[in-house]
Amino acid sequence: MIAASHFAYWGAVFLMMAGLYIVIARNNLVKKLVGLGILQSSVYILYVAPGKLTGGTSPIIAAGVQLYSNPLPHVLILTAIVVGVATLALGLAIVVRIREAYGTVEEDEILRADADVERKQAE
Amino acid sequence: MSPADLALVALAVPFAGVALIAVAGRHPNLREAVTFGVSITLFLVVFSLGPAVIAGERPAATLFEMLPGLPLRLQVEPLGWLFAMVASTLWVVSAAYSVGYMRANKEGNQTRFYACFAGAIGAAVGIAFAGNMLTLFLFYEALTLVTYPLVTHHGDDEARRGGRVYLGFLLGTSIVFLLPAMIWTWSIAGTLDFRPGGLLAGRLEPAVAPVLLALYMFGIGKAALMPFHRWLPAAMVAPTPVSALLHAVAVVKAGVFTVLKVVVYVFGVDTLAALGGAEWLTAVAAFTIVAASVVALAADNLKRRLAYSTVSQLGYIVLAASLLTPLAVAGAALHLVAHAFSKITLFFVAGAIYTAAHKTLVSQLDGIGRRMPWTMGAFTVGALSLIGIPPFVGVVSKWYILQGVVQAQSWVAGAALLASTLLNAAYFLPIVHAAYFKEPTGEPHGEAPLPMVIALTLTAAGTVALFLFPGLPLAFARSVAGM
Amino acid sequence: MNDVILRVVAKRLIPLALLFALYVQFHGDFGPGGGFQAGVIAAAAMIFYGLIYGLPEARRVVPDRVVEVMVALGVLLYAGVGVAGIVLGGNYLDYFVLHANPVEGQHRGIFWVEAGVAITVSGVMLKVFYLFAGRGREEPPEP
Amino acid sequence: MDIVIVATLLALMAAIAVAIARHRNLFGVVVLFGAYSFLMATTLAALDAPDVAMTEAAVGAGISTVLMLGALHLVRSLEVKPAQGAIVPLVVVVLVGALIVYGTLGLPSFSDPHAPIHTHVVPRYLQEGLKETGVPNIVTAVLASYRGYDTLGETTVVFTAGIGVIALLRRRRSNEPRA
Amino acid sequence: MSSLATHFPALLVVVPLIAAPLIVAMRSGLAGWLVSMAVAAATAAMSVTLLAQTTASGAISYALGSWPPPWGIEYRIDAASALVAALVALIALAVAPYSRRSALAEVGPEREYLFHALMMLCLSGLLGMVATGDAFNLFVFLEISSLSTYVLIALGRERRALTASIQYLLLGTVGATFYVIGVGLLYLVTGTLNFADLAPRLAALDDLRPVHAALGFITAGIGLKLALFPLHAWLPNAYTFAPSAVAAFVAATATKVSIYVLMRIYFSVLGARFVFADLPVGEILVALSIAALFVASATAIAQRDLKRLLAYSSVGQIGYITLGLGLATHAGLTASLAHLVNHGISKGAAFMLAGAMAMRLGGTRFEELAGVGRTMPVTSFALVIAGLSLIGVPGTAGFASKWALVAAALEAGRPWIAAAVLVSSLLAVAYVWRFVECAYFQEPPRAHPPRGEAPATMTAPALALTALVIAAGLHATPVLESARLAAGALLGTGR
Repeated sequence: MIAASHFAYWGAVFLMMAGLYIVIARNNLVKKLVGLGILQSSVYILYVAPGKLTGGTSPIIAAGVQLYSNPLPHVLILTAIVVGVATLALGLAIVVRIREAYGTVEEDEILRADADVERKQAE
Repeated sequence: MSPADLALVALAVPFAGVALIAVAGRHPNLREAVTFGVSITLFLVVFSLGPAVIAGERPAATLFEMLPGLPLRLQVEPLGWLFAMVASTLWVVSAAYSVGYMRANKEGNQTRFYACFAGAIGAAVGIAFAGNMLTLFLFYEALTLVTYPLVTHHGDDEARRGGRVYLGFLLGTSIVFLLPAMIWTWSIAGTLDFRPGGLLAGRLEPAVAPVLLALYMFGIGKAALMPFHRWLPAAMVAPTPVSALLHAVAVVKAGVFTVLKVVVYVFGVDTLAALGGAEWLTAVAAFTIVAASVVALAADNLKRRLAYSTVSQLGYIVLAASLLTPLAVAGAALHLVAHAFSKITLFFVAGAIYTAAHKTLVSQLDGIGRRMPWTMGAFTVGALSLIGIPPFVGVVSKWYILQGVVQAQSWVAGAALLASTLLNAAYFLPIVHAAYFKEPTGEPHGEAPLPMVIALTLTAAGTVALFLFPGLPLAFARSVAGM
Repeated sequence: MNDVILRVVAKRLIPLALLFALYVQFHGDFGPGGGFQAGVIAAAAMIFYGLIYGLPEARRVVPDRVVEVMVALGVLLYAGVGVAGIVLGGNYLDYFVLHANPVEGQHRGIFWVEAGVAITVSGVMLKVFYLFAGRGREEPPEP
Repeated sequence: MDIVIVATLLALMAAIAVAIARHRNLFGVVVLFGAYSFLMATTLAALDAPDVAMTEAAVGAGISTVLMLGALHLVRSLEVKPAQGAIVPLVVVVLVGALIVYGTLGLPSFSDPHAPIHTHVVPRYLQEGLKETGVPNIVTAVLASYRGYDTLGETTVVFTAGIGVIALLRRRRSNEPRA
Repeated sequence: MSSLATHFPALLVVVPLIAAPLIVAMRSGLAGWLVSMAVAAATAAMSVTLLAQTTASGAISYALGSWPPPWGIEYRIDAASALVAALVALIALAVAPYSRRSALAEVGPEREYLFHALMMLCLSGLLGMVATGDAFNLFVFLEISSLSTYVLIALGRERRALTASIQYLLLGTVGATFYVIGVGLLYLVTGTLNFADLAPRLAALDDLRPVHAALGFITAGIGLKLALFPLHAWLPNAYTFAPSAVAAFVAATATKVSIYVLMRIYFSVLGARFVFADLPVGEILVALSIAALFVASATAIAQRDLKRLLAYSSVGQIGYITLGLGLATHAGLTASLAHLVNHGISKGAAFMLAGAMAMRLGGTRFEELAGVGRTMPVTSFALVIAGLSLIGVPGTAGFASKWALVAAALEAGRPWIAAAVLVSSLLAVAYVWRFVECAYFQEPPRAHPPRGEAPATMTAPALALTALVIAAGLHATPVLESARLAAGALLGTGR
C-alpha cells in the first residue's frame, strides 16, 4: 500500500508546499525568510528519508553491524543545511538594512515607497 | 600596383579621409583641403581601374572570413566600376559645392558633416566593389548608418522625425526582407559570391523565385520601390549637398545598383526570364513611376518635388531591370549614370536658390531666371535631360530602355514610360517657364557663391558631354548586359 | 542581564562548552560530529558569553580583528590543503600524497580540512552575532 | 516502528508549518520555527542521521533562532499585516505540489534495500571507506574526503555569507543609502 | 610535481576562490584590486588554454581528491564548458580594472576590499558551475555565486538596491531549492550524482515519472536564475540598482552560465530525445522565448533609465538564446551558444559604458543623459556601437549570431520563427535609438557642468570590450566555430 511506502515523500512535499506558499503569499520579509527556511528544510526529508533502512543503524562502521543507512544523503544535506543558514543570515542582514532605509519590512509598503520615488523622478 | 590592390586602396581612401578630416577638424581650410585631396585621389584611383576592367579583368581581393564560408570579398566588375566612377566623380564636384553651401549658410558641426560625407562615399565604394552579397549588405547598412547624422544634421525636431522615418524604412526593410533573403539564398546555393549568369542559376524552383525576388526587391529599401519610398522625401530635411550627392546619387543609386546586382548576378537575367517571376515587379515599378510623378506634380516644395521625381526615376531602373532583356538592362545601367548627373544638377540648383534667395517653394521662383541665369540654365538642362530631350544624356538611357520594352513586348512598361515622360514635362517645364517669363518678386539678389555655380555648371555640362560621348558608359552598360 | 547566578553558571559552563566543541571536532572521525558542528558550538559558547557579559566584553575577549582573520583563515587552510595535494604531485584535494602511507595521508588531510571548516564557521557565526548585536546600539534615523 | 515515529514527527512539523503560515505575531513565528527545527532534528535522528540531526539542532534550533531574534530586535516590527487574497499563490503551490507528488509515485518505497541509492555508489563508501580513509564514521569520510570538494564549497558559502553580512551591516560613516 | 596545466580545470575555479579570503585577510582595497586583476588575468589565460585543448583533443576529466567518479567529484571540461568559461573569464578580465573606481564611488573605500573579495567569489562560483560534472557540486557553486551576487547588488548606492537584492535572494533561493529537489529525484532513481553516470542510468529507467518531475523542477529552478520569461521579475531592478561593475559582470555572465547549465542537464544528463522528442519542452521554450523577444523588448522601449532599458533588453536577448536551445538542432544550439557569447560581450560593454556615464552624470536616467553625446563623445559612441550589436547590425557581434539563428530556424523548416527573430530586432532599433536621440538631440542639462569622459581605468576596458564587439562581428568565424564544436559536444555528436 503506497501510503505507507511513500508517506515520507509526501510529508516532505507538504512542508515544501507550505514553505513555498509562505514565500509567495506572505507580505512580511522576515516571514518570507522563515518560509524559505521551511522550503529548504523539506528537502532534508526528501533526501534523508529514503536513505533510512529499517533495522539499519547510522553509518558509523562498527563490528558486528551489517546494515547501515545510506550516508551519502546525510553528507549532501549537511551541506544543504549550511547553505540554508548562510542564506538566512544574509537575508536577515538585508532585511535589517531595509528596515533602516524604508522604516518597514512589509513588501507592499516598500514597493509603494519606490513607486513614489519613480513618480517624483518622472516629474 | 595590381588592380586588386587598387580596389582595396579605393575602399581605404575615403575611410582614411574620415580620420584625416576628424584630425583636421579644428582648421576649416585644412579640413576642406583634405576633403578635396581625398576625393580627387579616390577619383584617380577608381579611374585608373578602368582599363583593366574594360580589358575584361575582374580584380578580386578576399579580406577575411566574416562568417564561416562567407568572406569579406571585393571584386570589381563593369557595373560596380561604373557606379564607383559616378560616385567619386560627383564627390569631387559636390565637395566644391558643399564648401560654398556650408559656409554661406553657416551650418554647424561641419567636421562631422565632412567626415560622415567621406564615410558615405567609402560605403558606396564598398557596395560598388562588393564581391559577394554579404559584403554588399555590410556596406549597405553602413551607408544607412553613416548618412543618418547627415540627414539629421540640423538636430531639431524636424530632423529627428525625418531621421526616424529614414532609419526606420531603410534598416527595417533591410533587416526584415533583405537579410532573410540573403540567408535563404545562402542556404540554397551555399555561397553568396556574385556570378555572371547568377549564383542561383539552376538551383531555384519556380515556386520560390517570385517570393525570394520580392524579399530582395522590397528589402532593398534604398531603391525606393513603392510602398517603401517614404524615407526619401523624409531625408530632404538634410542640407542640400547631402540631398544632392546622397539622395540623388550615392544612397539611391546604391539601391538600384543592388537591384541590378541581384537581378544580374544573384538570379541571373536568363534564369529569372526562364522562371518568369518578375512580371509583378514590372507592374510595381510602373506604378511607382507614375504615382511618384503625380505626387511630384502636386508638390510645391522644390526639394520635395525633386525627391518624388527621384523616386519615379529610380522606378525606371527597376522597371528596366525587371524586363530582363539585354537592352533594357543596359539601359538601366546607363540611366543610373544619366539620372545621377541630371538630378544632382537639379539639387545643386535648389540649394543655390536657397542660398542666394532663401526660397524653397516652386511658387516663389517667378522670374528667378533673370537673377540667376547660370543656375536656372543648369536647371533647364537637367530638367530637359530627365524628360528625355536631346542633346542631353537622359534621352540615351531612355532610348535603350524603350528598345528593351519593345524587345520584351511589355505594354505596361511602355505605357508607364509614355505617361511619366509627359508627367516629367508637366512638373519641370512650368518651373522653367515661370523662371524666365514671369516677373521677378521679392528683393533683388544675384547668383549663389562661385563654388556652387561652378559645381552646378560642371554637372550640367556633364549631361551634355555624356550625350555627345556616351561611348565609355555605353561600353560598360553593354558588357553588364552581356551584349 | 546582570543576574549573579547566571554569570556564575556561565563561568563554569562556557569552558565546558568549548571543551565539548573540541571533543566534537576530534571525535568526528569516530562518532557524529566534525568541524562544522564544533565550529557552531564554539561560536555558540562565545555568543552565550556575549549575551551574559555584554557585547563589549565579548569583543574584548575575541576582538573583531581576530574574528575576521579566522573567517578568512579557515577557507585558506582548507583550500591550502588542496594546493598541497597538487604541490606533492597529486590532484587538487588529493590527501593520499600528504604522507607516505596513503591512509595516514587521508587522516592528515581530513584533520586539517575539518580544522579549516571549524575555524571559518565559528569565526563567521561569531562575527554575524557581533554585527547583529552591535547594530542595535545606535538607533538609525527614521526615514 | 520507525515508520510510526517518523510519520508522527512529520505530522507535527506539518502542523507547525501551517501554524507559522497563519500566525501573525513574528516573535511567535520565530519561536515556532525554532520548535520546527527541533522536530526536524529529531526526525533526522530517527532516520539514522545523527550528524545531520546534530547540525540541524545546532543551526536550525540554535543559530537561526538567535539570528532571527536579533533581527526582530532590530526590525522592531512584531505584527504582520494580514495577508490579502492569495488565490494565485495557492494555485501555484498546488500545481508544484501536484508535479512532485506525481514524481514521487515512481520513487522506490520507504526503506527498500534494493533502491538504486543503496545499490550504486554507496556500497563502496560502506565497504571500502574505512580501509581507504581510516575513518569509521562514513559520513565524515565522504564529507571530508570522497566529496571533500563539496565541503570546501560549503565552507566558502559560509565565508561568503560572513563577509556579506560584514559588508552589509558594519557601521561606517558613508553607510546610509540615499533614497 | 606534474605539469601545472593538467590542473587547470581545478585551478580555474580554485584560484579566485583562494583569492577571496586572501583579500579579506589583507584588508586593503588597493591590494584587493591588484589581486583581482591578476586573478582575472590568470583565469582568462587558463580558460583560453582549456578552450584550445578541448578544441584540439576533446573533453578533459579531472578527479578532485583523486577519487574516481562517480565516488568522487569530477570536473569535466569539454568544448561547451570551455567556451562558456572563456566568456566568463574574459568578462572578468575586462571588469576587474573597471571595478576599482566603481567600488570607490558607489560602495565606499571602507568596503572596497570586501567588494573585490565578493567579485572573486562570484567569479569562482560561476566558473565552478561551468566546470563541474557533478549535479550536487553544481548546486554548491551556484550558491557561492548567488550569495555573493545578492550582496554585491545590495551594495548599490540607492536604497532600492536593497529591495532588488532581497527579491532576487528570495526568488533565487526558491530556484536553487527547486534545482536541488530535481537533482534529488534523479538521485533517488539512479543512486548517483555524476552527470556522465546519470545519463545511461536514466536512459535505462522504465518508470519515468520522477524524471518528468525532475525535468520540471530543474527547468523552473534554473529558469528563475536565467530569467527565462516570465520568470525574470528579479532581473530589471537587480541590474538597474547594482553597482556598475556588478551590473556589467553579472549581466554578461550569470544568466549565460545558467543557460549553459540548462543545456548541460538537457543534453548531457536527461538526453535530447527525452527532453525534446518525447516531451514538448522545445515548443514551450520557443513559445516563451518569442514572448520574451517581443514583450521584454517592447518594455525596454518604454523605460526612462538606460540601465533599466538595457536590463529589459537582456531579458529579450536571453530569448534569442533560449530560442536556439528550443530548436534543439545542431544549428540552433550553435546559434544559441554563439549568441550567448556575443550577447555577453555586447551587454557587458554596454553596462560598463552606462556605468561610466553614471559615474560622471550621477545616474543613467534619460534626463541625466541628455546631450551626453557632446559631454562624453567617446563613451556615447561606443555605447551606440554596443547598441548596434544588440540590434544585430552587420559588422557587430550581434549580427553573426542573429544570422546563425535565422539560418537555423530556416533549416529547421520554421520560417515564422525566423520572421519573429527579425521583426523583434526592429524593437531593438527602437530602444537603442531612445538612447541615440537622448544623447545627440538634446542639450546637456545646465545643472551640473560637463566633466568629460570617465577615468581611464573605466573607459579603457569598456572600449576594449567594444572593440571586441566589432572584431567579433567582422571576423565571426572563431566564435561560430567554437560554438559549433560546443554544440557538438553537448549533443554528443562531436567532441
